[in-house]
Amino acid sequence: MMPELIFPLLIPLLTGILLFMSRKYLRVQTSLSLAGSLIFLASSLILLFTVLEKDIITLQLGNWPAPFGITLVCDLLSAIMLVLSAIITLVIVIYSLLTVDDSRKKYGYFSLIFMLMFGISGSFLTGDLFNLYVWFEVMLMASFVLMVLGGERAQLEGAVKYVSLNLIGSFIFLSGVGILYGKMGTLNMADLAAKLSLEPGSALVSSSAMLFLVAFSIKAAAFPFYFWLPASYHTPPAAVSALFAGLLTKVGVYALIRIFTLIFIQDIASTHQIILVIAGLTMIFGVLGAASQFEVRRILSFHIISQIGYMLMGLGLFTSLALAGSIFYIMHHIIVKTNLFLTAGVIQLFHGSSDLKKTGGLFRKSPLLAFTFLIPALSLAGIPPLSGFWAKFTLIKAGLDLNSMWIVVTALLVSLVTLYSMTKIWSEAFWKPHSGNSGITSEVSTPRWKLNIAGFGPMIFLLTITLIIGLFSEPFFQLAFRTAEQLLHPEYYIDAVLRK
Amino acid sequence: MYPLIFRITSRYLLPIFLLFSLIVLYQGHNAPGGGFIGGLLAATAFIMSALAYGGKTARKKLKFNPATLVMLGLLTAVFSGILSLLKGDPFLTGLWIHIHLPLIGELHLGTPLLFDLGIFLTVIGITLWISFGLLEENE
Amino acid sequence: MFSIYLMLIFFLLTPLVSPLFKFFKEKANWVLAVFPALFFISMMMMIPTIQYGPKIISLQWVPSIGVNLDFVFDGLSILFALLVSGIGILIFIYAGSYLKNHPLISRFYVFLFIFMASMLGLVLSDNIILLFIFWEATSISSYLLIGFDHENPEARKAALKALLITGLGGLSLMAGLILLGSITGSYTISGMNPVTANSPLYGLTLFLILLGAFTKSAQFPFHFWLPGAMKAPTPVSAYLHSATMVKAGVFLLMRLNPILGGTADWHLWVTLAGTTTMLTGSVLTLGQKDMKGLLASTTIIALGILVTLIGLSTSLAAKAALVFLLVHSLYKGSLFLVVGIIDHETGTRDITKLHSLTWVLPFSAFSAVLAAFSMSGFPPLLGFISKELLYEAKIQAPSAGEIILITGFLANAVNVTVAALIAIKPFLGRKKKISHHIHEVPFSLWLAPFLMAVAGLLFGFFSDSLGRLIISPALAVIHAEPTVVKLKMWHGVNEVFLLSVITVLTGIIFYFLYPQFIRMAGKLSRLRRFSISTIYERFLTGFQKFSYRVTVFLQNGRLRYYLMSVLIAMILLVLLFIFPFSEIEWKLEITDIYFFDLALVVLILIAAALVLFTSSRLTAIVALGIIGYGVALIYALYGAPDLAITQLLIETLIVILFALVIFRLPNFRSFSGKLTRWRDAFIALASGAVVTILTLKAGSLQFHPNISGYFLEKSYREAYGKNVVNVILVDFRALDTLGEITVLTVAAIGVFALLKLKRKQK
Amino acid sequence: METILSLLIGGLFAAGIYSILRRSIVKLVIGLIMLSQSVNLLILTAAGLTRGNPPLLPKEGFVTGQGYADPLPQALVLTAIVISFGVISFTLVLLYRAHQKLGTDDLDKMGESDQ
Repeated sequence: MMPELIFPLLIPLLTGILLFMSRKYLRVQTSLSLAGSLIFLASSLILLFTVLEKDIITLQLGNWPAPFGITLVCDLLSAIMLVLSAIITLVIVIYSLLTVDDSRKKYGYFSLIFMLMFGISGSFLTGDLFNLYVWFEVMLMASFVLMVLGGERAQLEGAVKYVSLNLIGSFIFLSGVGILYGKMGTLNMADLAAKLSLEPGSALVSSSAMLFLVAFSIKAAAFPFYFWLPASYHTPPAAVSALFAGLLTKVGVYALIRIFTLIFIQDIASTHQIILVIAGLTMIFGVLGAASQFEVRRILSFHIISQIGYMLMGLGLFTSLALAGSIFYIMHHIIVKTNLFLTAGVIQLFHGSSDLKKTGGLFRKSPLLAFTFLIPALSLAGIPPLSGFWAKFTLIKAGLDLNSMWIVVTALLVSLVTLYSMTKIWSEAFWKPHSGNSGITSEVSTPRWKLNIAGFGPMIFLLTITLIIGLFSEPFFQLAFRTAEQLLHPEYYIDAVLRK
Repeated sequence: MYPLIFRITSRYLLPIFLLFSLIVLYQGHNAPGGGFIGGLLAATAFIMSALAYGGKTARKKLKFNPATLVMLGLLTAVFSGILSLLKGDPFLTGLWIHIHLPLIGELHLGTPLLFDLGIFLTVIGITLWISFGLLEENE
Repeated sequence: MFSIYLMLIFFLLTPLVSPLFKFFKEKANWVLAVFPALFFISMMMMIPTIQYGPKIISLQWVPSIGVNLDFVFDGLSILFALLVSGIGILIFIYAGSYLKNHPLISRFYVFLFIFMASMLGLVLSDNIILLFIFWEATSISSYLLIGFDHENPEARKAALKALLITGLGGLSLMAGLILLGSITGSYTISGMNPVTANSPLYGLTLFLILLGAFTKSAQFPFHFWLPGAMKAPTPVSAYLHSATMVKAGVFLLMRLNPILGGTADWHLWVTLAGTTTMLTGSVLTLGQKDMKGLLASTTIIALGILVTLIGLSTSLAAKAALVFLLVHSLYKGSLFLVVGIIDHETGTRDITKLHSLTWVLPFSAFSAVLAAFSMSGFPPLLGFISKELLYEAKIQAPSAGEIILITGFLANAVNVTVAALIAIKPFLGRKKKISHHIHEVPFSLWLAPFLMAVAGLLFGFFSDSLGRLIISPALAVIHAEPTVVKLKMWHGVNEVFLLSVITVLTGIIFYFLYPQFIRMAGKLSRLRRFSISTIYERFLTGFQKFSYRVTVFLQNGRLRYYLMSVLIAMILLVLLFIFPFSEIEWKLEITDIYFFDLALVVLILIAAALVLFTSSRLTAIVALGIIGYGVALIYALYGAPDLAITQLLIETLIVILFALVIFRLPNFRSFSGKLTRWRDAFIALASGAVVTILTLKAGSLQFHPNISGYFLEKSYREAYGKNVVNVILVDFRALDTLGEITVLTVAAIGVFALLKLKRKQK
Repeated sequence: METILSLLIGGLFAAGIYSILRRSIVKLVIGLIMLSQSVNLLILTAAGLTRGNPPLLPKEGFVTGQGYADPLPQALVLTAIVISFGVISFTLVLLYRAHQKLGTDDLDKMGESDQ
């Protein structure tokens, strides 16, 4: 029993409520959201260290015992995801000071960020399937509102697709929960796993497993369920795009990893093979989309999809090395992708647009921006010794070890195309001379200090993390391997939850 | 525009509805009802009267901001859960006081009821917030 | 040890480059050159120690996946490290002067610094993954260097080309090295046993690694990125082409020769690639007018020669390769830098326009001539020894000797021609013709080519010690059996010598025929669209178009297709697992049907149909209400009064809200044709069927009794409530409820913001 | 009765899907409403139905697990109903605003943000 397991949930919720009540006072908002995100980060770091020390920890809410009450469970995967979310929250809160206008803030922008985090941490911590649905809804609803906040044309248009497809996903998820409860009579994930592992005919639940696969693949933006993402992610303010890009799809990936390592492991030969196929197709179609685009945030949006493919590849291969690769990939990707979207936001600030046709000359204009773009971009493409390389390397090795040549070839070629489209942004926005007669169109109306602190500050912070993951990757690998080990032994999880 | 009969009914029905909804809220732990149903009932009553008077008038009559009600409700619900933390129990553990009343019998008061009150307030607030917004949009 | 730290420090030093520039201004290049110089000296000092065998240094880095900082100092790595750092010193000095006053010069040095350090790391790595890391780092830093003149679209294109080709090879190499590691059970080269051709993955591993090496070393058909790389500033071209980037592939082949080499496959593919490349290089060279272009295509020839020699797998060939490598680095570097000087002073690199430069550029002329002699293989330069060795190795080739010899002959003859074109043509001529604007360049510019050319001469004189101290240990690495290398200037008049003489004569004949070659090349220029470079460009634009088409097709902006793809995928995935029916005992009882319930179900279905097919909004609302109330009744019938009441109230609210909105929206219109409707109906029915079957399956397969007994038991005793549903909501599963009211709250915020927040649009 | 209700669930689901596949934004909301009804019924049905006997304990607080309708799916459905109320109200207003801003109710014409 760890009563403090509740803090990563309570802190965002309370901060969110307080922020909404003080929404008219911008100063209060700023300090409150900074404080909230720092405390959130602290609480999730404490969790991570506790889990590192004590292994999986649980909390029975309302003091009702395990399969009956709702369990909060924190294993390494949850703790890692939580820490990453908290880092991103902090970064986004700071970056929002630069890129989000006051009218949005007065309508509860900051409050919504924390409501979103409430849903996200809930999703990472819960050990109950229906509860997971509720957290997904909290997260989705908050993201819906953040998506439309401001009510611009493109935002509404993107949101229509985002909302509709995600709602279909929720319905499918809910049906899956209902059907699984009908078969197994329980909702607790550990209990489900324990009961299924004893059941000889348990492969018969694979049909409902597919409902979960579809539902979570929609959230994770895997093929052929990703269409909402490129339609919407580039429409809200840069800070919101960055937040979504870094975190939201990863919650879907988390859910997939969770249930396909814990619950649905009866029929790995077919279910995980399907995941692998989906992974390959996701990589390919995502990267093709990226190659076809000519706008920074759209290119980056499509890359989210193709990289979701890599994360699923590890799950599909389902070995210790492969899962460790996926986890490493997630850690690296959340940091790097957020950073790239932040860069895109600054490009937009400089040029009034992030359309590559209208940009240029940034290599000379802002060497710092060039640097903060180049490192994450190369990392994303898997160039050594940056963080993305290690992730890619591990996955490729895992694939080669299993002799899954087609997925290895796909992953390698896709990474080449990723490199290609990163150089497209580099070449067009940074190297190419700016075509406008005045050089840089808008000499940024925001004051310089604001740009440095709220814009470059978070970018350099994330960049440092990327470099640390890349250059000192050993502890991260150990973490990833330990996490993978936990995931491959669901009995640890089951024991931790159901022990009397 | 607004039929007189509608207006009169809503004027006299509103207090009755509200009282009824409170009863439903309280009874909910032992009979069908509870925070959701109670809240929805109360909100429906307000909406009826809003339909009669129009959104702005109804909002004025309400004397408080639905948004505040929502946040108040949420805070109540969270607060009811946090109480148990102080005692060292997990979040949302029910704390109960048992009062023996001579006429009514055993009375159980506990944080889950407070939680239900939070739901009640939130549901009223949200429903009104949304429908007043849409009503005003129509005016 | 010191040198390893030094190399790692290079990486750490890169951020210091710009402050150095601010501090030392125009002298910064001299200061920076100290770093490679230090490295060079430390390598020189290691020469005596490695005579007794390799020295290995290991630092832990990422032990969990076996990637550590393992470095090896042996003949091969020292030879390459000396080349890289030695030529690096000269390039550092030269570039500062060449790019004087360039606004981005400090960034140039940053990239160059990273490039040099990566190159050093590459040649010193003992761990193959570490080697790969440096390998990729050279690709990226050379991308930044080639595209340094970034406002020129050609430079950007060339940089991308180099990056994509070497990147493709890099990926293949990565897979190959991982496989090699798996086969041998180790990532450290010194810990590997030779892989025999019988190993099941040998062929694949070899293929992947060779692909990597060939792309980097510009072997046919990947040679075409190399001439493009000429868009880089000249010092970069000189560095990339003489000692470094392109030699990385050759280095890798040499390094892995003891492990992968010696097999028939190795012999076949490596020699084949090498000879084809020699031939391609020779053909590409003849007819060029651009001096840099000439040098670039002779680099292709040189690489072909080197790869062929490695493919021969004999000790003699390896020796020839090592000597030629050294010779080539020196003369190619020198010539490139001279061309840079000429370009810098005259503004052109067209050999047909240049003449008489000896009068103004005496030092350059001297260097050029000396280097050219080495290139054509005249005694007493090292080039002569090298060429003798080349022929000797080729004559003794184990198989296909004739082809190799003839191609080699042609390649050498072309080399002679180019040497003459570069070193003689621009410098001959009378003084009067020369423009007044051209002056001899400063010391810092002519020093580098001069020293390199002189080195070629000195090595010729001291060929004996060179062979003993440097070539011999290096050869020991490539070929396990120890051999003492003796380099001699004069072997007497034998067939090799005669071949050399004929080569020079042929080269001179080519030189005089060169105007004809230029004319022919002009005529043949139409053939360019069949060149591999064009194919590459077509492929690239084709890929662009393809990706665009695919994306436009998939991401078509129409929500219904997105929904459809989700649904169809769901249907198919579920269908995969819904069978076999036989294993399930289906509970399809129809005995317990109540008439009232059945009527209710039918009513709901009729209402649903009405919703779908009515054109009146009012009817739709009413029918929607009927569905909602009908469902509420079902809840009431099946023991769920709370649900029934909630559903009733919510349905009422939804109808009210719906009514508030719907009349402000346009009336129903039918957008779709008959066929579309049938298709949609099919998808709808199929998904409905899937849901029905899944529900029935869940009802038929109750593996476990549900956990609800607990709630019924504890609800009153421990939670003091008789309405179990409510107790679950506020106590057993209160967290769900907390989340739920949060969803409601956020939804309300959303509605509020959507309705009220109307920002001024820009 | 599960069999008949399963058919109803499938029917409502199909109706919902057909409705969201039309191009009109109004039909989209209608479809979502029907889908949510279908899924709510599904949860109840898949868990097994009990006619009558709501999970209300008798006065004395008797505690037998037999014969009562399963309370847990009911609680889940209640949560789901309320959540979908919130979600659908939001969607309704979103579509209304989208129609206002974009001047069309044809979903096929809302494709600018994709390309």
